[in-house]
This record gives sequence, structure tokens and C-alpha cells, in this order.
Amino acid sequence: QTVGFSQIGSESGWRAAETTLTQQQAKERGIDLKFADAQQKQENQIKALRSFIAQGVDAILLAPVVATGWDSVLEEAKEADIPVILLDRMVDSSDDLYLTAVGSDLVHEGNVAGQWLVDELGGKDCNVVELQGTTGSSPAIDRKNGFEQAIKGHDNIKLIRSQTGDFTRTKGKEVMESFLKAEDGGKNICALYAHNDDMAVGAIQAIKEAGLKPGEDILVVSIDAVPDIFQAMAAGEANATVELTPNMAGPAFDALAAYTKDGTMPPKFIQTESKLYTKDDDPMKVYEEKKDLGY
Amino acid sequence: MPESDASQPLLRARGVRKVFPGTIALDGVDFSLAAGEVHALLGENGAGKSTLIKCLTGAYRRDGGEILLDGKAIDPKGTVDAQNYGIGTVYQEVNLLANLTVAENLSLGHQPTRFGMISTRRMNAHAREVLSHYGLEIDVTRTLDSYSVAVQQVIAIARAVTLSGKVLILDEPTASLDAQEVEMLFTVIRSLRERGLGIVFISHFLDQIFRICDRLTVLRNGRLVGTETTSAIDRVDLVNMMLGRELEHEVRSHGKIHSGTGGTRLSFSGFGRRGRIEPFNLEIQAGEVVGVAGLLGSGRTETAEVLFGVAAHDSGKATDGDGTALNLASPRDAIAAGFGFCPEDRKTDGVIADLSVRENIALALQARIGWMRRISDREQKAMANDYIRKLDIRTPDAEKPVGLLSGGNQQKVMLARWLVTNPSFLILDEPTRGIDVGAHAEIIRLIEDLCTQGMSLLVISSELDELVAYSHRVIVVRDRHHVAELTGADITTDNMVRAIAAPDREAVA
Amino acid sequence: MSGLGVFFRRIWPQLLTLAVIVGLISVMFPGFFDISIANGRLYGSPIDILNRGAPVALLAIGMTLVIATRGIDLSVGAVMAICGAVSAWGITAGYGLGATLLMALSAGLACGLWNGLLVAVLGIQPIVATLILMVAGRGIAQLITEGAILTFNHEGLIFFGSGSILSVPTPVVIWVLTGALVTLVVRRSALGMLIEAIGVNLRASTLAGVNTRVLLIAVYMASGLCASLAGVIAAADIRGADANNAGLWLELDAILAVVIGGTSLLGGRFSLIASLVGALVIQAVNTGILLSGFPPEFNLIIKAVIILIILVLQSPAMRTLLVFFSRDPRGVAETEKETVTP
Amino acid sequence: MNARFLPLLATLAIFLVAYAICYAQYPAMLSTRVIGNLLTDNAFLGIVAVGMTFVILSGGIDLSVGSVIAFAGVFIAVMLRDTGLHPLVVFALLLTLTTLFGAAMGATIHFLEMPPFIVTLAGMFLARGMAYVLSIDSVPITHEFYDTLQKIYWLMPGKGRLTLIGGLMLLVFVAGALLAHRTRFGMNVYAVGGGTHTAALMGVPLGRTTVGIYALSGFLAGLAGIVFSIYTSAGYSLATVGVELDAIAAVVIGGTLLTGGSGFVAGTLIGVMIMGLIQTYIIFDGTLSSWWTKILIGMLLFAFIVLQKGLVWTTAKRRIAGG
Ligand SMILES: Nc1ncnc2c1ncn2[C@@H]1O[C@H](COP(=O)(O)OP(=O)(O)OP(=O)(O)O)[C@@H](O)[C@H]1O
Ligand SMILES: Nc1ncnc2c1ncn2[C@@H]1O[C@H](COP(=O)(O)OP(=O)(O)OP(=O)(O)O)[C@@H](O)[C@H]1O
Ligand SMILES: [Mg+2]
Ligand SMILES: [Mg+2]
Repeated sequence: QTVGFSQIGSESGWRAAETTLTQQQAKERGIDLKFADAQQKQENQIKALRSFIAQGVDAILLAPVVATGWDSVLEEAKEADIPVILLDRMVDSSDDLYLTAVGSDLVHEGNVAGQWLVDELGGKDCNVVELQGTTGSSPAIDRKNGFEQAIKGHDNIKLIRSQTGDFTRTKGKEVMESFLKAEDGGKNICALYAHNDDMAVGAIQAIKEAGLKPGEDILVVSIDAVPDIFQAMAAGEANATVELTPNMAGPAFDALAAYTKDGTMPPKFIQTESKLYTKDDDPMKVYEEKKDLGY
Repeated sequence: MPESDASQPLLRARGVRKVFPGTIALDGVDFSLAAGEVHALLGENGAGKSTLIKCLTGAYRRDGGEILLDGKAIDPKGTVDAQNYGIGTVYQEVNLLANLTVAENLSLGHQPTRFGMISTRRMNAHAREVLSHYGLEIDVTRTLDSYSVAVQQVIAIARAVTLSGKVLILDEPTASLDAQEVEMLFTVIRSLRERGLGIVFISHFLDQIFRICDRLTVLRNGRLVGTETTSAIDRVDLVNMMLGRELEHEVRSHGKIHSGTGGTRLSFSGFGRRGRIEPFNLEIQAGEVVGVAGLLGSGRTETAEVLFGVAAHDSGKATDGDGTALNLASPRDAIAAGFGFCPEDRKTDGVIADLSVRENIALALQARIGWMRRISDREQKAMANDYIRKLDIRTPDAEKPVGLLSGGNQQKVMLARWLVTNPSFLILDEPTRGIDVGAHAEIIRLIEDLCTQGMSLLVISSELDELVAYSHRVIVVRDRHHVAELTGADITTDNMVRAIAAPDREAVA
Repeated sequence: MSGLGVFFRRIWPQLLTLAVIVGLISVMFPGFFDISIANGRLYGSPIDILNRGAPVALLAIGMTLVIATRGIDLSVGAVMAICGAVSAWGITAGYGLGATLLMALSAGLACGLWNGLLVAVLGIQPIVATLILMVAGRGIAQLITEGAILTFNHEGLIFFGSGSILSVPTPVVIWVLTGALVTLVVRRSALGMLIEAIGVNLRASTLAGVNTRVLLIAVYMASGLCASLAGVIAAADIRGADANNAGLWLELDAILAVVIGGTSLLGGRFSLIASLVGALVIQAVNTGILLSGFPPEFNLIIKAVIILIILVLQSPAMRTLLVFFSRDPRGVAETEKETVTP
Repeated sequence: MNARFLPLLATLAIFLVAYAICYAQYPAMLSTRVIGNLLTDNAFLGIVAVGMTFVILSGGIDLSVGSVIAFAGVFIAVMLRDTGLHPLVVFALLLTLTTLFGAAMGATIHFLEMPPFIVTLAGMFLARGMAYVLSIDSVPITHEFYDTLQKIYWLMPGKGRLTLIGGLMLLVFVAGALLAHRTRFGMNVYAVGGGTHTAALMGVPLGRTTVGIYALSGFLAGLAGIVFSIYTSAGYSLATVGVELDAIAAVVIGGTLLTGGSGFVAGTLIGVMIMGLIQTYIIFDGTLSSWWTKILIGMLLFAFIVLQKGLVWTTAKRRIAGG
């Protein structure tokens, strides 16, 4: 069986891990995986899909870079009788154009993170700064919305600054530095919410260099659960992270296998767990488990 | 033709002023051109001739004065305007586009169109037909850069002629033309004069002035010296007018004191490069001037370039006086062997336009010393000032970007660049092109001085008289072959012409 | 002294721009000039500008030289990523600090050599030649890190990112020293003039005996070296090599810095100091945007508008206009030069 | 044969040989499907590359086009979502806007004497910034007119489709070639590329030409934006990042010199096809990791350029030697 996999790119450790795991899963199942890296460009993904169709693969995995704009190419795949499974992000096409989607709910992730903060504070006043993902990317938009939903109605929590850190450590650090300066050397800030762990890791360094204690003076909550954040958590420098599992391909292949065997239609959305990790979850152990997954 | 004097001037400039920082290039110059006359514009290098032309045609904004065409004031804002007024111009230095075809260059802006589309066929046919008047039978669909400077010059003239309804301005059009082509040009000029065009002609060749021009206007240091009828003035007066003093040392002195007494300095045997120049033998004595004569495109420049390693030789070898072999694979090798080379196309091969006169002069010496040991600013300045004085380079100071000097002065800077390296063998390709009478004499004297000091020179020139004046030996090049060598009393213009024109190889001995 | 006078006349527009921008920020954000010492290191927004500006400043040094030869180096961002990756890899693989740094710098030199060979020997146009490494370089960096962020904890290497010397952050020390050193080398030797000569007229320089090939290669290698320093700093700053994002699009900032510094993209006359000031201008704009608290979707527009204003004010045509009002004959000189090159 | 056409022929030869090699490895590469895909998938790139060809021929560069495409998509999507205007009206509005944007950049370049690289870099920031301000979300386009447009295609034998946008690209290339080689404007573009100063002395209207060139590039970027919005039925402010570099690469691979003045619009089409071929090959292969993909693209770019140079050089040399 040949399966084409159109991956967004390799912009973060998390995505590298997803690629590695997909390849592992394919190997275990004896699937011939055709991998195409789109370098963050939708047009490249569409090209890849069309080429897969021209090549006559048996199924296609698609991790869409953006939700819109897939109708016509998905229709082409459907006409060619090639099932398409979406990984980790959704598309806004009609759901009969793909077999199923495996992923987590991005809004939900933001919500979990926000909920944690609400619970942790228990009514104390708190000024939050936010490090957004790349402006315009769906995780940035959804994780922001989810978080804001969670803190809505809790007047003790105020979002005082929000700026993009482009999902990168460097920018996370740089932006945090300026947050600290703009908010009275950080004394004004009680918590940081970062749309991914990488930015949080960068920000933690900035907080330390400003002479403050991340995790105590400023609470740190972020999303993704990459190995490095667990190290920080073990050192008490980060407080919580929401896991986005990179193993999307496992469930996808299972659904595909069932479908090809006897035509079992999987549910249209297979949601992965958005698990919350805190200090209490033995961060070092999780780190050891995760560190070789290609993050 | 003197009828022109009577009629109302066709083009008239009154009190034209143009100021550049540090230089008043034009200081209230008056100029008038009648229909049906050829009017020469004369003056030393940097006198302001080119600047006047550029002000007349809107290439520069003038700082004062007015321009009248047919009695009406005009104010060309750019060359397009001037063209629309019927003024066609050939600026100094060929100003055509190397990347376009010959035909496209000729018709740029005026291409024959049909339904808005250019008709390439008609454009090419037209180009062929225009060039045939100049005896040029070339492939007009090839890009301009496949032809030599001379051919380009002819094309530039042809273009300006087709564009000029009333006035044709030629700024040193003959600088890179040979006698035959000059004849051709003059025929064209005469016929245009018949047709009632006014023609402005700039040249440093006084013979040509006297042959073709009806009147002449002399500029000196940006000021008008006077306008005369050509027939009413003689050579000496004219030169005095231009220089503002007597020319001490008339050009044709036969001062060949040395003639290779210093023994062999260099010898090249079977030296050549496929597709460029056929293998030749050449021996050069210390203190000897070897002239190179030949028609345009005959391979004179190629000879120089192969010698200097610009286009490295692929056959033969070179040895110095002691018989040790020389490696001449690149200009650097050649410079290391004590060569110097003043190229013919100073715009692309010579000057570093944005750098100052000082830096341009110091460049070759610095390159030879290496980048580690910098020639100090003070030394550079001393060097530059020394040559500014010696060669009479007209510039306010040594810091002026060389690109802003007048054409002839740029040429002198090139010479200075090599003289400071004190080469033992200096190749000069058309060293006097675009140089005024005064400086011309200077340069010839300089060449003679240099060879008395023991320097060997190879001088390429289209002016046969000049070659006769200073060469100890003349090599004649034709069709990429060295066809003849003249020495001693055999060096005469006649002999050279015969060798150049000889139908077969063994023409002259 | 006339030398100093000439120098200031050359860079006053850049200094003025920087002053205006810093002034604007301090109006918007009054605490801007508060500088203190935290953890034995100077701490404050002005320090951030100097510190965060380090990569672009370093890149701008190399870029200035390249641009002076009429070239351009699009690969510097990718080279940063490669060198960061090499240093992270070296240090985690257990090579010492010295060996690691040596490897990282050699990697930068090698990249520069590659670019230089393409430009000087194969005669490929600089934009295209360096575009190749710009595309492939990030791949090479990822090959080294295998797509992940390669983290390290070696204090010696981290020192280059977040350490300090006499309370001055190390990156600042590095770029200031590099800038001073390169300026000194270039101006005390004949290199500066030769580079300018190449930039104005390559062919004429070759004919005058300048070793244009070697010099071109050297210039690209210098750019590679500067990029590798920047790469090491960027990696040390976040204690990890991020092959995907390190130096991403920084080549554009570096070019912008050089242009704000008044060096023409057509080669020729250059000023390293002015480029460095240009880099600080860019970083000041960035920092100012972050401090301002505008929503991030406005970042680009603000940056674009500010840069446009700066460039328009510095453009030759504006200078003519200014001169027209002030009637300073020197300004005329510069204008006339732009319009007419006989 | 004229020496001017050498780079063009060299490029064509390389393309054909490369295609043959791909075909030998994956016979499916010669299907009409792949050919149809090459045209459709690269339609927006091709269109914008035509504009880039003009810019580069004139010795300039336009870094703003990628952002302009993204802006165009967002503009169309937002207009269709928030107003009742017909798409054709929106297209007209958009094309006017992007043409003016290009013209403004051209005017800045000419009248303020600023280098194109920098002006268009600022333009690039500005256009994407505008897209962000319009909407940071990706906005779907649901207008039924879009469905109609997408349904227009010619089904070639073998199930390959020649789509509307693919056809439009070919049309733009034909128009571009005519404009470049058969009109005075085109000649002026070449003239400016040969040397601004000389061109001015020869009477080329510099200002008009420069403004025209960048306006054309802006227009074509807008058109490419429309094509891209048809291609994806959405507008997204993060779309087409770095497309300007792809376009430049396509133009250069197509044999146009970045220094200006020499090259052909037709070469750019081959350049675009070569880039598409590389991508298709990599996807057909399907074993390359993300990083090897980048490295391979870089290496192939290098190989093409060197090959082209080599071919041109040896042929030119033989011509000289042959007399
Ligand atoms: N763009 C410019 N900027 C500054 N000075 C200039 C510029 N163009 C010309 N000059 C100066 O103006 C003076 C007149 O130059 P012009 O080119 O008119 O001389 P010319 O008479 O044509 O000399 P030649 O016979 O050498 O061509 C010279 O001193 C020259 O240095
Ligand atoms: N009239 C012509 N028609 C066609 N090609 C020509 C013509 N004149 C020159 N060429 C070409 O230009 C090349 C350059 O010649 P080169 O510059 O060596 O000539 P030259 O003898 O130095 O003449 P000059 O320096 O006066 O132009 C020649 O080899 C030839 O190919
Ligand atoms: Mg002159
Ligand atoms: Mg010659």
C-alpha cells in the first residue's frame, strides 16, 4: 500500500516529531510512505496532492497549513477514489471530501491552558502577558480564542499585553524582554501564556536574565508538551503545558486500515487528547520518554 | 556656403551658464548656428564643449541663459524634447545600448509599427539601408556589443543623423574613426549641409576642422573666446586662440634620439590566441617606441590584450632580455613583469568613475604593492598632484571623482595611473584619442621622454602622422595578422597606408 | 580635524535618524532610558536594542563589504542557521568550546568560500549565487540538527549569548569589536579602496592589476564569517540551535541596514559605521514596536511605513530638495553626480 | 543563428533532457495529468514571473509580488464576504489597486532615485501588513461565480485538465512576449536595462517606462492573486511567502540576466516549468526528508545555472573559433 503524506514543513520540533512518528508508524504497518514537505506553503501542498493523485497512490495524509482552499483538489482526489485523511488541523471543506480528520481541538487546547490558570489563581488578581504564534496562523488564532474564553468572566485575570513571538524561541525571548521592560521590570506581570513551548522556553530565559524567577514570580503556561518544557518544569521554571500529541498518524492508519478492509467509515473527527501536564506529573520521566521522538 | 552667415541663426544660445561644484563649466557662453553650415566647437580638454552640448540638448539643466531655435525660445527638459525639436546628437563616448541589436539601436523610440506592434522586418531593412550610406554592411540583428567601438561610433552617428530634422550635433565623432570612415562621414555631413541642416562639429583634429567647417567657435575655461570664419583664420592663430598662449613645441618634431640602444627588453615568439590574433613574433628594445598601425578591427587592440594577458595567449612564449620565460596569463602577471596598459575604451576598461582622481592614479601601484601596505593618503596626494601638474589635468583638486572630468582629462588620468608604476614596458592603446592639441603635444613629448629614460612602449594609434613622429618601428596589422614591419626611414605615412591596404601578405618589407 | 569632519558629514543622517527614533520611543514609553544592572549585566531597553541588534549588526558588516563590490549576499540567514547548528552539534557531541567555535567559524568561512567561488570564478550573478545557499543552507542546518532544536547547556558557549564582559552583554562586545576591527583592517590597509574600485568597475580594476577574484572571494568569506558569529550568538542566546528559524529573513534586515547606512546597492563607496548605525535603527524600530503595545497585526505596517519614511528622507532626490532650500553648494555636488555619469 | 538566443535554447534543451530523465524513472510523469498539473499549479507563479521578467529586464527587481498576491487574496475574500459586489467588480477594483501600488513604487524608484530592491522591500512589508489589517484569518470564498470559474477546464485525453487559470497563464505569456518584443514599451524596457543613463540620452522616457514596468508588475501580481484565489478559493494573509524569490529564480533559470537588458519572456515560461518539474520529481520520489528537499532544490538550481552557463559558453566559444 502506498500512502502520500503532505506535511506542512519542518518549522518546529513538534512537527519534526510528527514526521518521524508518521514514518515510524508507516514502517510498522508496512506502508510505503511518500513524503512531501511543503515548506509552509499551501500551493506546494496542493501541488503535492495533485502529484500524488497523478501517481495513483492508495491514500493521502494531509496536514493542512491552512483551513481554507482545499475544495477543488479534494474533489479531484475523490474523483480518483483516493481517500484523504487530515492530520492535526482541520479544513473547512464539506466533510464528504475526506475520510476523517485526526487532531486535537486547538480552541480546546487554549481553553485547557486558560482553565488551569483560573484554577491555579483561585481568584487572586493577575496580569497576564501572551506570546502569540505566527500572526494569522490557525493555532495562534484558536489558542488565543480558547484562552480568552476560559478567562472570560474571571475579572481577576487581565490580559495586559499580547504580541507575536512567531512560535520561535528567539522571538519569544526578545518579546518577553520588552514585556518585562514595559511592565515595570516584570513586577506587573503575574503570568505568561505562550502559544507554544518554544516561545515559553525563550521567555523563561528572558525572565531569568531580568532577575526574576519564572514559575514563581511569573507563572508560565504553554501548549505542545515538547521535551524541553518538561526540563524547565522539573527545574520549577514552568508550570503547565497542554499536550498536543505528535502521533496523529497512528489513529489515521488504523482508520484507513479498517476502511480499506471492509469499508468501515470512521467518525469524521478523531480527537486526540489535550492532556494537561503540571509539576505533579513527574516531568523528568515524561522528558525521558519524549526526548527521542525526534522533537 | 558662406551664405549661411547672412541668414537668421537656426540655433542660438545666449549667456549659457553651468556651474558644477568647484568648476564653472560655462560662464555666459554665446553660440549661434546657421542653417546649412558646419560649425566647429573648439577648445582644450575641459573647456566646456561637451557641457555646452548637453545644456543645448537638455541633458543638463542649465543654470542660466537662453536657447533659441528658429528665433523662438526653447527649453528642452530632456533629450527627448531635443529630439522632438529636430536636434540629433552624438554625445562624446559612444552612447548606445550594447544589449540591443544594431537595428534596435538605430530605431529606438521611432520603430516602424503596424497596429501598435513593431515590424521587425521593416526595422531591420531600414537599418540596413541607413548603414549602407556609411559603407557598413553588417548583420543588423546582432547585438551592438559584437562590434568594435568604431563601428558603434558610425552607428551612433547614423542614428543621430536620422533623428535630426534641423540640427545635428557631433561631439568628437571622429575620435575612433580611421581615415576612410572619416571620409564617409564627411560625405554625409556635406550632403546634410546641402539639405540645410545646421551641424555642430567638435573635434581635436585641426585638419578636419579646416576641411569641413565653415565657422568655428572657441571656448576656453568655460568662456567664449570668439567665433571666426574658418577661411579667415590660420592654424597657428587658431591654436593660440584655444590655448591662450603660443604652442611651444609643434607636434611634428623628429626627435628619435634613442633607437633601441638598451638591448632587447622583451621578445615574443609565436605569440597569439585563437580567434583573436594570429601568432606573431615581436622583439622590443629598451627605450624603443613600437607603433602599431592598422584599420579598425584589424586586431591592434587584440595584440595589446594578448600581450597584457587580458585575453591570455594560447600559443607562443614570451621572454625578457635575459631570456628568462615570462608568465603572462593575466594582467597581474603582466604587471608583475613590469608591463602597463592604457586601454582604448576608457569608459568600461579604464576609469573607476566614482573614485577620486587621486585613487584612480594610485590604483595600479597599490595593486602591485599589495593590499597590506597601503600607500598613505599623503603619498597618494603628492603623487596625484604631481601628475595633475605634469600632465595638466584639469580638475579643481585631486579628490574630484574622475567620472566628472572631461573626456580628455580622464585619458590623462589613465596615463598617470601607469606612469606612477614606472613600468619598463608600457602599452598605450589610442593614447591621444580625445586629447586637445596642447595636451596632444604634451603626450607625444611625454612618450619621447619616457623612451629616453629607457622605457619601452607599444603605441597603438589611428593617427599615422603621430606614429611617424615618435615610432622607431611600426608594425602593421591587417585581418588579425601582423603583416609588415617598418623601421627607420621606411616609417612614412605612405608606406603604412600601402601596407594596410596591400592585397596580399608580403606587401612591404 | 578634517578626517573626523568628513566622517561626521558622512554619517550624520544615520545618527539623526537613530536619535529621532529613540526620541520617539522615549516619548511613547517614558521608562525607556532606565538602565540598571541585573545579574551583573546592564539591563534596560537601550541595552536591548544594542543586544538584540547584534545579529543584524554583524551581518551588516559582512553585507556592507559584499554590497560595496556590487554584490549581495542572500545566504547569510541560512549561514547563521548552519553555524548555529554546527556549534550546538559540536558542543553536545563533546568537542571543547575552542574546537566547537573553530568548527562554527570554519563552516561560515566555507559557506562564504562557496558563494565567492560561484560569483568570482563561475561568474554567476551574486543574487542567484547566494540564493542557492539560501535555499539549500537551511536544509543543511536541519540535516545537522535533524529538524529539532538542538539544545545545550555548556556555560562557555552560552556566555556568547547571555554572558557579559564588564557588565556589557557579550553580543554587544562582539559586534562592536568586530565592527571596529574590520573598519580598521579595511581602512588602514588598501582593502577599502580596492573593494570600492571593484564595486565601481570590475573590469577596469582587473586591468589595473587588482586581484579581483581573490578579493571577491575574500569579501564573501568575510560575510560568511560575520554570519557565523551571528549564528553562534543566536544559538547561544536561546541555548539551542533552531535550524528553521535562526536568522530567518535576517538577510533582508541586513541589506536594509546597509542601505539605511547610505551605501549604494550599486557598489562603490561604503561606510561600515553607518551600516552599524543602520542596524541599530532597524532594531530600535523593532523594539519600539514591541514596547508600544500595538496588536501584532500592525507590526509590519508600522515597520514598513517608518522604513519608507527614513529611506525617502535619505533619498538623493530629497537631498536635492533640501539643498534647494538651504542652498548648500556641497549638496548640489552629490545630486549632479547621481543624474549624470559621463 | 543569433547569439542572443543561445541562453534560451540552452534552457529549453536542459528542460527537455530533464523531463526525459524524469520520464525514464517515472513513466507517469508524461501523463497529461502531470502536464495539466504543471500548468495549473504554477499558473500564479507564471503570471507573476512574467511581470518579474519585465522588471528584471529593466535592471530592477520587485520583491513585493508575493505579498501583493496574498493581499489580493485577502482583499477579494473580504470584499466578497462583506459586500454584495460581483467578483468581476472586485477583480477590477483589485487590479486597479495593485496596478496603482506598483506604479507608486515605480514612481518612488524613479523620482526619488531609490534602489528598486529597497523600495519593493518596503512594498513587500506594506502589502502583507495591509493583508493582516484586512484579516488575519484565512477567509473562504464561497461565491458561486468561483465555482463556475473552477469548473471551466478542458479535459485532455488521459484525464489531465487544462484549467482556466492554466490557460490564462499561457495567454499572459503570449501577451507578455508580444509586449516585450514587439512594442515600443518593450524596447524601452530593454533599453533601460542596457543602461539608464544611455537610454535617457537616447531619448527613452525613463519616468514613464519605469512607472509602467512596476505598474505592469503590480497588475500581474494582482492577476496572479486572482488566479491564486481561484486556485484555493480563499484569501489568506500568510499565503505565498517567498514567491518573489521563486519568481526571480524562474526568470533567471529562464536565461534572463539579473543585470538587465537581456532575456526573453518565453525563457521564463521554461524556467517556471523547470521549477515545477523539480518539485514534481521530488514528490514522485517521496523519500526525501524536509531538509534533503531543500538541499536538493538548491543543488538542482545550481546545476541548472552552471549547465546553462556552460552550454552558452562552449557554444559561444565554438562560434568564435569557427570564425
Ligand atoms: N557632471 C559634472 N560634474 C562636475 N563637473 C563636471 C561635470 N561634467 C563636466 N564637469 C567639468 O566641467 C568642465 C567642462 O567639461 P566638458 O566635458 O564640457 O569639457 P570638454 O570641453 O568637452 O573637454 P574634452 O575635450 O576633454 O571632452 C570640466 O572641468 C569638467 O571637469
Ligand atoms: N567593420 C567591422 N565589421 C565587423 N566587425 C568588425 C568591424 N570592425 C571591427 N570588427 C570586430 O571588432 C573586433 C575588434 O577589433 P579591435 O578592437 O581589435 O580592432 P582595432 O584594430 O584595435 O581597432 P580599433 O581599436 O581602432 O577599434 C574585430 O576583431 C572584429 O571582429
Ligand atoms: Mg568633451
Ligand atoms: Mg583598438
